[in-house]
Amino acid sequence: METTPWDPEGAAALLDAEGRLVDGATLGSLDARAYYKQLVEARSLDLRLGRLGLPMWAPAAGEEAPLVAMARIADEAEWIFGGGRDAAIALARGMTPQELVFRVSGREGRDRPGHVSSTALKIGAGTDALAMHLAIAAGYAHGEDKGRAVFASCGEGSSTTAAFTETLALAASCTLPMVIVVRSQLWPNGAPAEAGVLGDSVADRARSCGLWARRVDGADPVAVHNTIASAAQRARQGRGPGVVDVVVTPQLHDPPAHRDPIERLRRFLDSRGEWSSTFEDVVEADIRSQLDNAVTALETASQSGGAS
Amino acid sequence: METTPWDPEGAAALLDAEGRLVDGATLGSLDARAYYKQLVEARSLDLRLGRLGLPMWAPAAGEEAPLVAMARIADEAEWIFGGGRDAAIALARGMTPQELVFRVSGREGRDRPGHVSSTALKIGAGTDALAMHLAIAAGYAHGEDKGRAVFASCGEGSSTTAAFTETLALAASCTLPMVIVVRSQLWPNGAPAEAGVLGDSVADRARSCGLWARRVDGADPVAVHNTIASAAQRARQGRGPGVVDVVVTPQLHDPPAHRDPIERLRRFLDSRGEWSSTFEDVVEADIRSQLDNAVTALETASQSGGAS
Amino acid sequence: MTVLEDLAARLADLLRDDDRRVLLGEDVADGGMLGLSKDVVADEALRERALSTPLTPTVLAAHAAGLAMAGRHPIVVLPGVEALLEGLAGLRDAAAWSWRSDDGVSTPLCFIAPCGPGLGLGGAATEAVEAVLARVSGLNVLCAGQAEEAGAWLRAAVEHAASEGPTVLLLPRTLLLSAPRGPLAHDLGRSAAASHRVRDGGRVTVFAWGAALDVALDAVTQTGVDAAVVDVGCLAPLDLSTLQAEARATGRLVIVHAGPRAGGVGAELSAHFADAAILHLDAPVLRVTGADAPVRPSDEGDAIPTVARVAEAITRSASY
Amino acid sequence: MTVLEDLAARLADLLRDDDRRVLLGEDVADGGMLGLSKDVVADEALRERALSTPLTPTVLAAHAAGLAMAGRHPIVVLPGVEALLEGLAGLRDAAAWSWRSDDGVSTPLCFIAPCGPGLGLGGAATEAVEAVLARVSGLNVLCAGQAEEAGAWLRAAVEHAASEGPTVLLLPRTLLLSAPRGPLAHDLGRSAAASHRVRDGGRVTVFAWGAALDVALDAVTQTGVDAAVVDVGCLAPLDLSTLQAEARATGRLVIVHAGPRAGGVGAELSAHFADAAILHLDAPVLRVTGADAPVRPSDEGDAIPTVARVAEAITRSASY
Ligand SMILES: Cc1ncc(C[n+]2csc(CCOP(=O)(O)OP(=O)(O)O)c2C)c(N)n1
Ligand SMILES: Cc1ncc(C[n+]2csc(CCOP(=O)(O)OP(=O)(O)O)c2C)c(N)n1
Ligand SMILES: [Mg+2]
Ligand SMILES: [Mg+2]
Repeated sequence: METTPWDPEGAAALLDAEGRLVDGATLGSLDARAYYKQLVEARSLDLRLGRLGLPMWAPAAGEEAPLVAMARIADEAEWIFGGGRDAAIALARGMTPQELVFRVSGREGRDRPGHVSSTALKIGAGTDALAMHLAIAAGYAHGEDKGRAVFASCGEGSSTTAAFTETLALAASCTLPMVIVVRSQLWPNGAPAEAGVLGDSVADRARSCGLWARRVDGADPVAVHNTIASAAQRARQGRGPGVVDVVVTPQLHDPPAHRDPIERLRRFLDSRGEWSSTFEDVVEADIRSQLDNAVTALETASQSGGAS
Repeated sequence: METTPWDPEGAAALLDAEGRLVDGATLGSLDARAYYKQLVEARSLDLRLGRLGLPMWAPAAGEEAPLVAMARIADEAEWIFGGGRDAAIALARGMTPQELVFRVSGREGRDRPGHVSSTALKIGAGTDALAMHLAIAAGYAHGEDKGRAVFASCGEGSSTTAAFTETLALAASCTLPMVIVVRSQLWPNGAPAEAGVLGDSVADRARSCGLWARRVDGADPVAVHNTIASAAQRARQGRGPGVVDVVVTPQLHDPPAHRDPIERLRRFLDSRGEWSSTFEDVVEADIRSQLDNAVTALETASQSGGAS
Repeated sequence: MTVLEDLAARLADLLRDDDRRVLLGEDVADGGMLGLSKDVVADEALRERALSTPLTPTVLAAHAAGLAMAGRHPIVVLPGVEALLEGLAGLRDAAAWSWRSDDGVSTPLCFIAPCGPGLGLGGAATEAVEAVLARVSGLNVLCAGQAEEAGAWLRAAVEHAASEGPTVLLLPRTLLLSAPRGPLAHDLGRSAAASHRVRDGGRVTVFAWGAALDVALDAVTQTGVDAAVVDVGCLAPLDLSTLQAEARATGRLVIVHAGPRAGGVGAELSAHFADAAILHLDAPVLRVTGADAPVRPSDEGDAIPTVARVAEAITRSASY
Repeated sequence: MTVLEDLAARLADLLRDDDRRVLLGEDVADGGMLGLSKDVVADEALRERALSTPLTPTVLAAHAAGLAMAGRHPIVVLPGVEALLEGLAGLRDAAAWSWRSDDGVSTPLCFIAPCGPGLGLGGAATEAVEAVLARVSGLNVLCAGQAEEAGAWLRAAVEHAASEGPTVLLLPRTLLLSAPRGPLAHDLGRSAAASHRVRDGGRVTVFAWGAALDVALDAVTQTGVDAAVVDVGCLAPLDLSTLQAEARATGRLVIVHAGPRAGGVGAELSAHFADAAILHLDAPVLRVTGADAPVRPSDEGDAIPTVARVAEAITRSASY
């Protein structure tokens, strides 16, 4: 396995670049094929939404694993507070493509375009103030019934803000049942100041506050899933908060193929004979037609004017 | 040397409990006797001010070493931004006891009672918002001429606030020539939530942001001085910011004698034949009479009414 | 019993009455800076609902909003209303949360906020932070004006938050530290949202609240003018219909409040009448407020208008 | 040349003219969210004065104040004025610093703040954050009202900060994204602190600023009423003496601004006249503002009053 500037340091993986399980690693109870399907759907969603021309749209391609994994791991009664690039959470939690498209475009609901919340699905969207949803999630965790975890996510840029660091302090000091998932974008050509890259990793910083913290490679959906699942388990057992720092590789920058989490999981499934191009084609065709229909419905509604 | 719950873990010291230099340690260029005199003066100041009945007065007894050390190390052109319990900085920087008493009581200047600022002496006082002076200090450091350090200080409770953590992010990411001195109070019977005790130490947290950080025992004035001096040297040489986490022992709680920084330095001087009770008496009598005169002047001014 | 002791007892009662209620604050587990949570902490059965936090001023309000979403009824004991300025961004998100989730999440969230001069620290105590809070969409702002009603306001505010959403109760420090003028009330006896005439009069109408209410009452007595005094009480949303009827009844309006004049809640009140009632008013709408420029901490009392200045305004208004 | 391109060029000029000036912001070294710093970054000689920071919204303003104390003249390029709400506590300390240090430290600190609707994101863009800022003691608040003057305001604001202390320049996004109505001005040709009559008229006086100024001008045209339109321009401190003369000249006043009505800068203006000039006014002081309730992001345009509503108010005022 050759290493490139694209390969993050100190980030754990269970699948190597070729999609093979590393020595001693197991899937656990993960249904890799079902997970794969959701990842493919998330990618299709992102590409379709990216064509809507939403204001300040931020693409999520390459960052799907932590989003879909949270949705798979959180049980129905548990809240997930997304924080940007997070439409895939709603899809994976079962929001219909039509409701999703209407909400994400701002046609339905009152969220900022690009954001989706739903009390029914227990999804909290971004706040006006950057990363303030983390503090709301902390409060929710503080008031949550025993045995449940609260999930919250943000990007690495947010990790220098008060909303992030004060939330870590609350989580540590009040032993909150929270799982904080940070999408740390990989900057192969050096990070700008606003990327908030300080020290070795966000996980390191969380650990120095006394928190359980892990850094995993976001190009490996298996490691992402299983690490978030461990954090959730700890939180539910009352063992306190966890931070999962996921090094994600935006596909926007055209990274090598093994940095694409979907391709990596595809290689894994393929090696086990669980993937076929037909399977892929069916999944893609299905989600795409649902999304096309949803967008058509949105356009019709917009032409007929008025708020829904 | 016996260890008690009063002895902090992982905090470096150059003088042991009996005031002996530990193996291999040296004073460097520190004038221990002059330093001792300033520490005694600082203690007298604190006791005298404590009797003025100022609103929300916070005593500094036991926390003098970092305050006096900053004043000794900063050269005339360098700013010090105090942040509570910091009147000793002004005294050690040369403010007359009378001006100090007038300012700290709110009779002169516009600072909150208990705080002292002076543009002439390059001392910035606390801000309305807790620890916000750290951010002002960071800005000052950002605009400061090359070769100069900026000093700023706060308590450990402040270390969970945005003002502290966002300042660390700025300092790390903009390589600011700052020396941040944290007075981490020792809680032998366990810290309350608001003490902001997270993880092993504030120094650890600063280090995880990529900052040079040291944790020293505030009961050892020599270690405090020399560590702050190292941080200042680095900052002046353009090698970036440093955090000195000083474990201080409030004398309010009646700790064992070796936890008093003044007593510890006294033992050191005594072992070298540089201390005598006459010396001590003269220093104390001198500062006390100056302070008494200053307080008398304050009372006279207050009786005659009107703002000065 | 002092006002602070009464408040501490009432706070414990509130927790006893409804176990969804929790106390949140930096040192509530130690009794709190003003001792407000000491009776809660003293009661074994309540103690675990005193939730202390580290110093996290920026996320304070957002954290409390999360607790409210989770079904708790947090009562946040602040060191002072100034703390909400540090947490303003989160407070705005907290106050918007219920509106924004179109399927109606409720956020029964109450902040107990000492305000104004009293401790000798100046700073924000000399400002009318209330005017900033009153502008936060979705936030209710209440203000106690009489020391003997402080405990009643506490209960009213917590209940108001349960029905109306995020609520700040301002408790002027001068009231907290004063001796009540009458017996302590445990029930406000009116809606927390309503303004309340505390003195009848036919020649001039005086609107006042908070630390300025007693000043206004004393000023009326001093002038001998037949003036009505209305405790505005609810600063957001303003009880405009009642207030308008009060103002029209005399056609002469004097507005009295602590803190600076420019941009205060008094400005909105006055502007309202400059539109809705200008043709019914027989005199300029006068505002008597605290100092409009920054005030040294040792002069923090200047943030409350003096009886003499208020009396002069009342006399002037009466003479038009 | 678009307004944004002009601003980028003017910003580079400002840095060339005085090497104490530095740009501060989250992404100024990359050209900035709206491209405002791109000409600075493109110039080798200026680039090192574009100081990028991590996302540190709480300390942003305090950090800038420290730079100012150290002798720099920071020009802080904000993603939006909303950022100052997150940094409000530090902004208050920054604005108080010069007053508090009794020996006169100066803080030549200027914030460039896009505001209001325009990007389709709603939220704080539908509010009048300006009213919160105008209450910060020691802070100057300026607001551009005409697209062609944006570059001139930029220079005026930076110079204002150098002489008067911390200054926020509000640049309505509708202006930034619009085509200028006339040739671009590089010099304001008047004091930044002064209000400015942009249309003469004898029957009604209209006060407006920011995104509402063009609306007011269009509304006057539509009504055919002989109305004067005044660009208030400086929202803190208000240019009250000139404004009072303008209001008295017609005795009829209509105040037009974006954002909610309650507690806006329009309230202080109206309240001022309800006291100082009530006996000289022949009609109610009308305020026409944006929506007073929260607005969905997709309806963010409702934060700016429509020409029709302003026209109606002008006609109503004229008919008293
Ligand atoms: C104070 C402030 N500055 C800038 C913005 C604009 N902004 C919105 S999201 C965002 C990126 C934050 O980075 P990160 O947390 O890594 O999230 P990502 O979008 O990369 O997933 C920025 C800069 C803002 N909302 N607030
Ligand atoms: C948001 C907020 N909460 C509470 C206070 C009151 N307060 C002032 S100083 C201080 C102690 C801060 O602790 P630390 O930083 O350790 O300073 P110390 O006084 O111990 O030196 C507190 C709680 C405040 N100023 N702001
Ligand atoms: Mg990012
Ligand atoms: Mg402390």
